[in-house]
Amino acid sequence: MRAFESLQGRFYGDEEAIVIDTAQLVEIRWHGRGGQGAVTSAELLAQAAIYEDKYAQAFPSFGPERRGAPVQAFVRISHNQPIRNRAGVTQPDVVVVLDPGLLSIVDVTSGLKKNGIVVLNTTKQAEQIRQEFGISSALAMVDATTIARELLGVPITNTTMIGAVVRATELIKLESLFESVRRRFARLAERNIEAMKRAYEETVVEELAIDQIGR
Amino acid sequence: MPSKIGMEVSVAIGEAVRLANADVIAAYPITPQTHIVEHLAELVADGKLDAEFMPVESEHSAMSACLGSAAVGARTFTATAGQGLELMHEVLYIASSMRLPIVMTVVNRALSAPLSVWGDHSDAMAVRDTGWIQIFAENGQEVVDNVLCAFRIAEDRRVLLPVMVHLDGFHLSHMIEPILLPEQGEVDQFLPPNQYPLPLDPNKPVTMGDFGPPAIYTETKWAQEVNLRQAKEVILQVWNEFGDTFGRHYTPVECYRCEDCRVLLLTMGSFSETAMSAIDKMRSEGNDVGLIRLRLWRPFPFDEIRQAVRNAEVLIVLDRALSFGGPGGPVCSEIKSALYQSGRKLKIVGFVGGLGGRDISIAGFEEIINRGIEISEVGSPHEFEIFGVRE
Amino acid sequence: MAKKAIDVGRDLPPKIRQRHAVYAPRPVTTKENFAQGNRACVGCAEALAVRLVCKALGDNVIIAMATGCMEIVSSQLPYTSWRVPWIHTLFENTAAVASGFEAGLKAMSRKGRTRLENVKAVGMAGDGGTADIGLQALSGALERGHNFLYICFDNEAYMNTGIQRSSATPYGASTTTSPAGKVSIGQLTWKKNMPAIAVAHDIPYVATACPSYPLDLMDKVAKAVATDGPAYIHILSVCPTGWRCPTELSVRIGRLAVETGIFPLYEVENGQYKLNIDLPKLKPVTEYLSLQGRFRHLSDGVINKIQQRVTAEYAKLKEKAASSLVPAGSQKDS
Amino acid sequence: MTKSEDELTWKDLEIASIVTEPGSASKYKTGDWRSQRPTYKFKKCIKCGLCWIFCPQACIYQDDEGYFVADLYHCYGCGICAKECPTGVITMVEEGE
Repeated sequence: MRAFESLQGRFYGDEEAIVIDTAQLVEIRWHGRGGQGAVTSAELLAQAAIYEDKYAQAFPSFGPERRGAPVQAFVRISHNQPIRNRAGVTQPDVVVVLDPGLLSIVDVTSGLKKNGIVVLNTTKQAEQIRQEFGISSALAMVDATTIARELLGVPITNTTMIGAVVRATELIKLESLFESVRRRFARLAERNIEAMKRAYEETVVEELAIDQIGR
Repeated sequence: MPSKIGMEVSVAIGEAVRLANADVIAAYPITPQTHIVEHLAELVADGKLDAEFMPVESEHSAMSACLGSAAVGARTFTATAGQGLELMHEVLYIASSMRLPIVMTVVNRALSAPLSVWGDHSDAMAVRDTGWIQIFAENGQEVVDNVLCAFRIAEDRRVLLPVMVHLDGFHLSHMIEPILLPEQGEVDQFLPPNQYPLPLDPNKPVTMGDFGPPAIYTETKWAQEVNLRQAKEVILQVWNEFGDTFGRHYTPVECYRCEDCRVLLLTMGSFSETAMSAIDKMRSEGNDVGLIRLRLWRPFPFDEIRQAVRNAEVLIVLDRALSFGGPGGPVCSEIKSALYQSGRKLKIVGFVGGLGGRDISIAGFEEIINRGIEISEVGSPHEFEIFGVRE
Repeated sequence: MAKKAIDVGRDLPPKIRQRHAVYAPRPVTTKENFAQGNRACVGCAEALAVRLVCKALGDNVIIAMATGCMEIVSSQLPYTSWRVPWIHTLFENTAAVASGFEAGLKAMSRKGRTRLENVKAVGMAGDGGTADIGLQALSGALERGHNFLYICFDNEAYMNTGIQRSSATPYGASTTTSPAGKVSIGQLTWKKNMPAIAVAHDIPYVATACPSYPLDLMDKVAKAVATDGPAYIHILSVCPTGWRCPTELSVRIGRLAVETGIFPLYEVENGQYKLNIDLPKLKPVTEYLSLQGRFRHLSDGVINKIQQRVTAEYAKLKEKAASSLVPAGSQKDS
Repeated sequence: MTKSEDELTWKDLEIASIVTEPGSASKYKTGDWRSQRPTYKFKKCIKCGLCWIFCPQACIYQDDEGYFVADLYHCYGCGICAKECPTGVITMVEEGE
């Protein structure tokens, strides 16, 4: 079961229920720390969407960026219309958290649409996340740090987490990312692609029961 | 056939300069312009662009080095933003008065203090009268296309003036979006090599930058003014030719859903796109509103503006700069002055907003339009309204 | 104007060139690339310096000149004094403009877009345009290593605007912004050592010169033109108007500046100092100061202070020249 | 350019008022500024050319006999040549005398 059905741009809570209408625009916010590559993730995802002839934007949280400090990056993807909005993303459909440590210091669900989804790099179970951080939206979870350590040798999860986002949303085909990844990472591209693929496979999507969704 | 690829607009500008085969790039880094010059430095370092990259010690020297480079006939590019543009200020006049065809992208940024690295049009407005041709771009593709057009316009023998292509800091410069880069062969066809007619050349010595006593200064300035006004013809020609070649057409003023509209909003730069979405929404709700996007800022397109508003009753102008103690935003004030002579009984309402990187959302534009309509009906004690300020 | 065309001095064999005494002139080109009809003040030694510099530069140059006396007097519309390509843009950016020529020509030459070869980019400015407002641009261009020559024509104040002090104005000189008064001796600071600042950029060639020693001056310019990389020449240019001295003494006062040790003539090639005119005994500074109205008010005490400083500075310079001689001498000859 | 600065119209100007005639300033008569002029006793002249090399106006030329003489169209009478002449050939006299 996919969180988003890419071709028609529909979000399914289960087989029947349409939760988000993505025909127009999907907005994604990435949370990371300066130096963890959140902006690169956003860029790669947008490039992949553009590669599929979709319309997309990616941009950093504007301003000076300092290593270690919490940062954000944004992506807008539109399936069939040019994106005519340059204002910041304040009500995302999807939130991605690269660094588990951010959950306790940043309100990652701020502005998240009621039927949105949070994609987390975590080793915890959904129930635990909900209890500990009060996140009530749909969740997609993957232990990206372990995957990155094993496949890339470093706990940098930005590319790995793209696999999770694609798994959770199916906004694009995973293969569409590969060209941009190869262009950017050259020698290290294949390992990054492996990490994305593994994250795609291992991501667990926890839907909300239909009665939990405020319509 | 080239296809659109997702790239950062700053990187795309670097690629456009590579396609234009610039000879000299002299620049000083400043946020949010840095990615442009970093990418150019990289292109030069990788041998992908055969140019001299001059990492000068200030914007003043960047523009000064550009003067020297352009005066020997080299194709010359630079980029700056905000304070950098202000530091260049006096040099900008020299570039235009001495008819040196330099191309510069200005990544629009607010002016200090307080220090702000974020975007607005304060820097651009402060250099309004420097005699440069000035184009405001709305999206990444427009920047790329207009950098290419800028070289062609600047170096045209009938023009020989420097050109600024303005793009909003961060909102445009740092955006990754779909860009179509033209192919080298097409660009070479469109943009012939620079042939400056009277370069500094030991085989034919000329004296540039003379001393002009009162008996002759007025003549030099009028010659410059006539030249800049006449440049508009060439700008239109170049845009037409660009459209014919590459399929993307540009005009000094663009109307978006403004046919016979009673109420028009006028914007400049990348926020116009957000404004378009607001117009779409308001139209779908039955409102009689449209949008005018001003692309060519200098030479000012008087006729096109008059034509665009000919049927409107209310014109709302959004400025992203403040003329302290003055009549409001500089754009609004110019529009008022352009329309005063036309005798049209048009109510013009000025807003200043989006300062120092403050977003204006789709809802924000709706609010501006609605408030503008209200002011046009009931009036306002103020010369202009500031949008979004916390009271 | 002269009927006989004479060979350029720099083509002479080195043995003949070794003598720099003024009273042994040798063939010098009669071509005047800085034409007659310049509007400089009567007796201006800066105009003389520009004239001599142009003789040594030859034709294959492009000059950028800062705002200042020489710019104003040479380029009043619709005329020009220049017979070489010349550009003036602003006051403080001359070095940057000159570096722009160099970069432009380099790129165009590499790309086959120009037939020009070995054109020397030259920047010229006064002491204000060099030591004060233009110092940043100069430092940047020197540091970037452009193949260009920068010449400072130092008349020790802002003469173009009416004799205001600059950082190159000497201690004790009265100017309109450092006037001598009941409680002031005039300029209260010592002259900024611009050649030392140039040397600190580790550039291949730095020299001082004075038009009172025309052959020495022209030799240095020729050497600087032949230098691959940044070269800096600092030329003391007597200003009868600002220094308040008779016009006919311009050349003599320049010579006295050298003979008193106030303005020694030296070169620094790749860091090695060489005194070009090393006088066994310096003349007292009073011989120089007493001819100029700008120093007229100075007390014996102040003059003494100046004398001590000049003697000490000259000794330091001699030391540098002496220590340069030992290791570098053999290298240079080979 | 043949017109003077008072006669030039804006259309007469070259682009950016570039001056294309090298050394055209030599038309400007600095001789009008002169209050004293050089006179010569050539008997003492050794034709060393020092007066020529030290002239800030470059207005000295060699006559048919090889003597160095100031061209009074440009000579503005600074007196440097007289001061620097090693053999005392040149004497400055007030104009009008």
